[in-house]
Amino acid sequence: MAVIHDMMPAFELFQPASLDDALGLLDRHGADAWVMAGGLDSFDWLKDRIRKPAVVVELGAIEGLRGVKASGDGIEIGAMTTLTEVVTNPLVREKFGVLFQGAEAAASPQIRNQGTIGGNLSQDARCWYYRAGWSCYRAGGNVCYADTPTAVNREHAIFGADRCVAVNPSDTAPAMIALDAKMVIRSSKGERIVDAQDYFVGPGTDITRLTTLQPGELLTAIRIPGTWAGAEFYTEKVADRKVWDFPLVNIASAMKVNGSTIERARIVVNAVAAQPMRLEAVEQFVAGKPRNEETANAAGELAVRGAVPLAHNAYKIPLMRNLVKRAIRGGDNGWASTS
Amino acid sequence: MSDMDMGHTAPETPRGGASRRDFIKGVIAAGAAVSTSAYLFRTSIAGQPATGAGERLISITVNGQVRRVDVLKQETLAMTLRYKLGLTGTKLGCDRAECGACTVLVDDVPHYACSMLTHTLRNRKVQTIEGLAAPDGTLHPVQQGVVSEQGFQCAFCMPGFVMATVGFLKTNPNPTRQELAHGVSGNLCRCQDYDKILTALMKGAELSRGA
Amino acid sequence: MANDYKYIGKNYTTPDLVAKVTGKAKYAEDYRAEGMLFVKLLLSPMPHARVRNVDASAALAMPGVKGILRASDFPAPPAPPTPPGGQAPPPPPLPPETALTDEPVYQGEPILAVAAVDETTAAEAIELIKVDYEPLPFAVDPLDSLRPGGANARAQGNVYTGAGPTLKVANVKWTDADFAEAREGRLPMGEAPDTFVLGDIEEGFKKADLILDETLYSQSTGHQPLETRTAMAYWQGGKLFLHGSTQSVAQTVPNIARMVGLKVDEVVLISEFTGGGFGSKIPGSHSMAIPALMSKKLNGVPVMMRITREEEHYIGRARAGIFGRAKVGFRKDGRIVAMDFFTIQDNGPYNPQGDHRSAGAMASLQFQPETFRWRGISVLTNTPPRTSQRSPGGMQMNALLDPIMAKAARKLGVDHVELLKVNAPAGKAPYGPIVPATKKQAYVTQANVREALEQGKALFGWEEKKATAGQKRGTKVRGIGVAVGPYTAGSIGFDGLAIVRPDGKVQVQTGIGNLGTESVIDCQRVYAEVLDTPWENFEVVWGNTAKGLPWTCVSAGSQTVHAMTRAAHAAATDLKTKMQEVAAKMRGGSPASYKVSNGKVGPLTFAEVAKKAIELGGKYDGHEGPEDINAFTKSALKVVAGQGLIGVAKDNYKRDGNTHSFVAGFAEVEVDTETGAWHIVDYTAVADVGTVLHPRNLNGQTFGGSMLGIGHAVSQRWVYDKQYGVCLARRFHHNKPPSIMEIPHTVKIAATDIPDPETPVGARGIGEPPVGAGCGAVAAALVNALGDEAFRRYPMTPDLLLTSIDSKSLQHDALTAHI
Amino acid sequence: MGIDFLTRGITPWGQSVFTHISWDLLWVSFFAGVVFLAAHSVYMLLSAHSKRASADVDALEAKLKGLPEKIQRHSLPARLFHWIMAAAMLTLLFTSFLPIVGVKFAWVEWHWMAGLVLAASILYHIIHATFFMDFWSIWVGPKDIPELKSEIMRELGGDTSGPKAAKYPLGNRLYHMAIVVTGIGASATGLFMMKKVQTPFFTRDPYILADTTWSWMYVAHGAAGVALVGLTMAHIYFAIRPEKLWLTKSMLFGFITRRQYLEHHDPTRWRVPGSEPVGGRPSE
Repeated sequence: MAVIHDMMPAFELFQPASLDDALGLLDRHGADAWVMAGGLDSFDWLKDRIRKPAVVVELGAIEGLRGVKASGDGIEIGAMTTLTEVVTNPLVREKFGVLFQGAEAAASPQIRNQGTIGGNLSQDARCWYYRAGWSCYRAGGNVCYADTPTAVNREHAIFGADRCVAVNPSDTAPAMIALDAKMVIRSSKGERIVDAQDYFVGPGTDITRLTTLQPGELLTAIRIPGTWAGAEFYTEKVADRKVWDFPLVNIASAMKVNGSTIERARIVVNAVAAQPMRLEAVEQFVAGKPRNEETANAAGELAVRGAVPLAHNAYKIPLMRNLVKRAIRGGDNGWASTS
Repeated sequence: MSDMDMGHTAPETPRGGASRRDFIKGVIAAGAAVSTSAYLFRTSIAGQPATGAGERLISITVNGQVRRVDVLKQETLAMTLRYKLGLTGTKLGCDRAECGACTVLVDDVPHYACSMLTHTLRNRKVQTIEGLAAPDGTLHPVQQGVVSEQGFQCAFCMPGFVMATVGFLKTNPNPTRQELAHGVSGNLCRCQDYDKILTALMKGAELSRGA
Repeated sequence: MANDYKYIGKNYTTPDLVAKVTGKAKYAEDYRAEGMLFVKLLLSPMPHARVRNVDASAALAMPGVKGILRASDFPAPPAPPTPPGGQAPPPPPLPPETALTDEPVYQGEPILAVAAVDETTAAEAIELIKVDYEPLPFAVDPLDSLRPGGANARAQGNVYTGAGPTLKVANVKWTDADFAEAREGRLPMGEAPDTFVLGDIEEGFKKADLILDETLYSQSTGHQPLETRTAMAYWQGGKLFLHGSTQSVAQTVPNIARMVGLKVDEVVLISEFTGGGFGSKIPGSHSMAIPALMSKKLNGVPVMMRITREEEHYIGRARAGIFGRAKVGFRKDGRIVAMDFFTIQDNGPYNPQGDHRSAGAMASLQFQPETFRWRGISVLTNTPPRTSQRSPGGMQMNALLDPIMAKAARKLGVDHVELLKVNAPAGKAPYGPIVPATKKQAYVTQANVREALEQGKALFGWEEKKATAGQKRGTKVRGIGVAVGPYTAGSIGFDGLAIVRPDGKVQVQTGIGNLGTESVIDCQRVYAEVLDTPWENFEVVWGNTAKGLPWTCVSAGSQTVHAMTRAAHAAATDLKTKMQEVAAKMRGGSPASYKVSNGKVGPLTFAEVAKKAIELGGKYDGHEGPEDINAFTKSALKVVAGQGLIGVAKDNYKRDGNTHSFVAGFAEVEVDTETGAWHIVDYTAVADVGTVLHPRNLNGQTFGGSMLGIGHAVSQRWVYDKQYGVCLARRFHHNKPPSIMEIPHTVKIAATDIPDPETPVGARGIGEPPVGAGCGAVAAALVNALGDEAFRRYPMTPDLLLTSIDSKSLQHDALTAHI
Repeated sequence: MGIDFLTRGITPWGQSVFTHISWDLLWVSFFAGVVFLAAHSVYMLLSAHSKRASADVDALEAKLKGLPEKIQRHSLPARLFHWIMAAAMLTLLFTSFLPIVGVKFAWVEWHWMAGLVLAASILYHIIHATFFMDFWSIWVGPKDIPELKSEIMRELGGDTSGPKAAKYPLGNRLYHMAIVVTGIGASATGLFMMKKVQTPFFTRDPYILADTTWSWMYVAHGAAGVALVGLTMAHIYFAIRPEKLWLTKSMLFGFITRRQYLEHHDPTRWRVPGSEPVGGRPSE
């Protein structure tokens, strides 16, 4: 059968107006159903004709899934809230700057206007071998085309490669983990709440998906507790282009500093493994240490311990090391005249 | 400008003794009758479910007019605009939400028309490049800025850039050059004439504030 | 240098702009016709294969499927014409490229096309087609093909040798000993069939105070015009009507005629707006023949073939990547006494590319080395076809050599601008190989490179920036660089055609493509200048060959401004002369006594003269024309004859030397040493392009061209998987053309504005030279910021720079293509 | 409704290849095992017992002087091999099939490590059996037809003078045969597959074999693995069946008693050192 791209196959479209309707549809159609939020990841799969779902359940009409609202000393963000709404929300800007910056760094203005926070967190791996539609491990096959003697794997994993070396590409996931967010997951069987950290899974656990979401489940909201509100945040995304690009490595951290001493910190790095990596060993190491170059350097070295580079991504080791260093020490702007 | 009229004539008799000029069906100007031909999609597909979750005939507001269109479930707004409504000013550069040539405003917010299902736009307001100038032909300030500064080269990206700018200026009417660049950074120009584009769009912002 | 032109050199609004900004401008995909069918392509999944069998029965049985087109439906290409009394040219060494093929030589090459009532049906039909392929050996990396036992991209061999009548395809394998250097990270230099030598480089190197020997790799990169090469076609009255996307309107017609098997006057091409080309659509595209022939097969019904972005990657052309190694000998003052330049060109699977040869010629022009040797080998690969991309070879020359110049400047303690100045071409500077006929090198019409460098140095603030260059503040280090992009910038001998209409307007006919450079309009300002008449009196007709367009140069290679201002000048002069003659016939006296100015010929209006010309007929209304004009123009003349007073002439102006333009580019970069991320702080370019025709467009072209080159430095990629020979970087977010966020923070563009003495208006082209200048300047600035061990391949993405910074050595691989 | 026994995938060249067997076959194997177990249990309730009548055993015991009280059936190395292999096999089965049935965990490292243990133990066993054991005692061949006949007769309740089991009963040997095929099939293909995962031993390289070769290798590995589910179930079942416990014990402690030996074996076909010949060859 010849392969052809760029024309979406026909599907039945459902636009449920309530969450219950949506969950009912997912139950009814099972594996035939495809969930579409902002659609920006979905369209790639559909237009490439790699996935041909019989049914698409589009969530845009469910009003209850949108918006940012205060919840205690934290906030709750509906999963269908657009990245632009997250970025422009005063509560997010004021209290959770790390999320604001993460969301602002994602994709392009138009995509942020349409793409949802839930979608950004739950997007699929961007490995170009996987996305080509070949039967790699992640696609249910038994090859990793990205880790071969001739593979081009600059963007791939340095940690946790279990057959598949794809990475999580999300710009907002590290911020959510740094903020200790809770992910609210609904299915027709009820609700479960998982820590942001546990929302993401590695290939060892499940090689065909990046999150813990099971068929029939929907991420409905993200609850960010007030724990880290107003903490010292650091985010940085290093990419080839300053817009419409996925991170080579990105970092998000939250830190409580007392005078010159680091009380506690949460540090998360993405695009180095199939799941965003919370650096708990580093967090423990820096807690109670003075915030200085020496602590930062040691933290950087500790962060990259155990990294296994592929043919073209050894740079991720110093990059991750330096980003962790900066998260502790703070960035360095250098030239004042830089706009 | 003598050449600009070419192809702008209204739809006329197809084939059969007609001149070539008659034969070419022109752009259906905004506001003209809806084309009934389904250029890109079959109107009935064998195997397509007979009863769907919603009507295929939907109403969307395009450039201030309510349009009834027969839209397939998998049809994107860009395809509906270009192939059903004849609004070919919205360009397809990549069809993958990467170049911005198809940028239109949906409820005043810039979106990639290639990456929205038309069915999600029921009862929403779509504005395209064709709906920007006043009915008497007076250009929108951003368009005027482009003309004044000879912005853009091949201009295939131009409608998208202009729509992105119009949308961005609604949220930030007085941007710095850097802010405007960030605002239109979802649009790609392969002539790479970005500096002159920014000059032209800044001019457009200035004219918008004066308007 | 100021000139006293009234229209030339002044800003104005081109008449196509309003249509563009209102969405009314129609590109090929914007045309509709009743009953229009849609075509989809079946692409080869393999980089090299033979189609053994195609079973399309299930597809053809689908309702709505109207037809299939195979390679066998194409007419055999006509044998090239034998010159009178001469010998028939030898057959090409490889079967020429066709729009469809049964022996695909790159992944993504179209095998067949299906027409259906809509695209959904066509796509579903394609999926039902079973193609049985026999995989054949393939090579996607030139070095792999040169290795002992390496695969050949084509059955006939792996390397092009010679040029013109001596062009051959040979089987060249280097030895293991040749490849020993590769282990040290240096480019192996085995047998190279192409070479030219100027002087004795061994003697030259003896005079050198500093010798550098560097390997660099410049990637292949797609042209990626934003408009893909979509085309729509139908037949009526035995003629083919084709809506296509092309850089050159007039010159595309014979090309289509040949592909489809028609006579030139049986083709009508409509291409009023083209969404960019950059060299990839010079004479249209092979793929234009697909809707044309499909329509013919289906009794002339309109057929639209929408080319998708991914398809554009495959069939849309790319720049030839070049592995380069240069050994350069410098005297203490920076003068280059010897240069030994070795290039391995990734030719792609089809036509021989001249990039590496141009790189050699441009190196000899740009640096005027006392002694010089260029060697090159052009290797066939099973990757998408290459063609000229803005500054073909010139850009690669800058990319490969300017980092060496930056390094030399620092090592010698010579200012980089001074180093370029001491080596700069000046006046009628020689370049390229010795021409057998004259036993001398060819030379340029005029080079004012030192002037451009001086002007740019001041504008950029080189001296002030020099103070902080190489300094680190915090984690960030800055550097400055300069480069000069040279390139050919003008051809001669084309035709101009214009009509003074009875309504008094002057209607200029042009076969220039409207691809965004606006030369299609800008060149016609010469008419206003020669007739001394306001621009508002002029209308330009372009983009539709049914309207009678003259023979025009290809809109490529920076030719147009030079070639077509000359043709315009010739036709405008013809108009002026004829108007004066007609006026004299009407009112007596000598023609010369009638001053043509402000829409009048002496006391007569243009309208009166035009009406009289129609009355007079003959040469005055175009029923007779000069003998020396091109046959294409003669046909055009037939279309417009009788419509008014006709000016038509061939450019017969003399020219001493070959026209070249130059751009001096200056860049300041800032690199974050902890992340490898970097950006361009300042960029300045000064164009030496003769007379400035339209300042705003010149600035746009200069900056746009610079950015195109800078794109090669900052982000643009082209990635192939070697095992399967298939493309990995299929999407913009993979191959990364620069966004508006990658532009320099401040930009200054200027021109020397020194008229070229060898052309009437003094104007030369600008398309190519800024590309190399932008790339070279930025690369040089990175070397300046980071030191000798900064990078060895393009683009210099954060990963490469960080690896070098972190390891303090060049760890990355410069000897593998397409990663 | 047709069942797809093989799951298809697509190569970078758009060619269809098998990626593995359908995991539905896991359930087929599992249920086949269950059905066999159930059927066998029911049958065992109804069938006659096949061991030698105790009078005959008494006679034999009297006849064969010098038979030790405990007769070694499995040497210590053989038993070690068996249990190591059993542990490896169970690890392999659980690490491969638990994720398929929905218990998700990082199984690959455990799987290939267990696979290495299994492969090493198989290799050891081959060498050990070849040079230190009665190599042919475990194989099945045409010469076993009389034993098969008489076993069937006995199972049907008849008495027959046909041969009884040598050291390994026929069923045991048939099972060994099946394990040899599936076990070696799974471990040999598995060893190749280690080139496809990150291990300390190899650099990953899926290109050592062609796409289609790999596809058959995965099918073979999957088929062997799935078959091993049923076979393992059967094995465990027999091991815990009351009338077979004497054998299970022997795999733990190494010996059987003299009476067990005489009840179940044909002393002419399994000569125990120290026992005197009974005279005559076993009936052919």
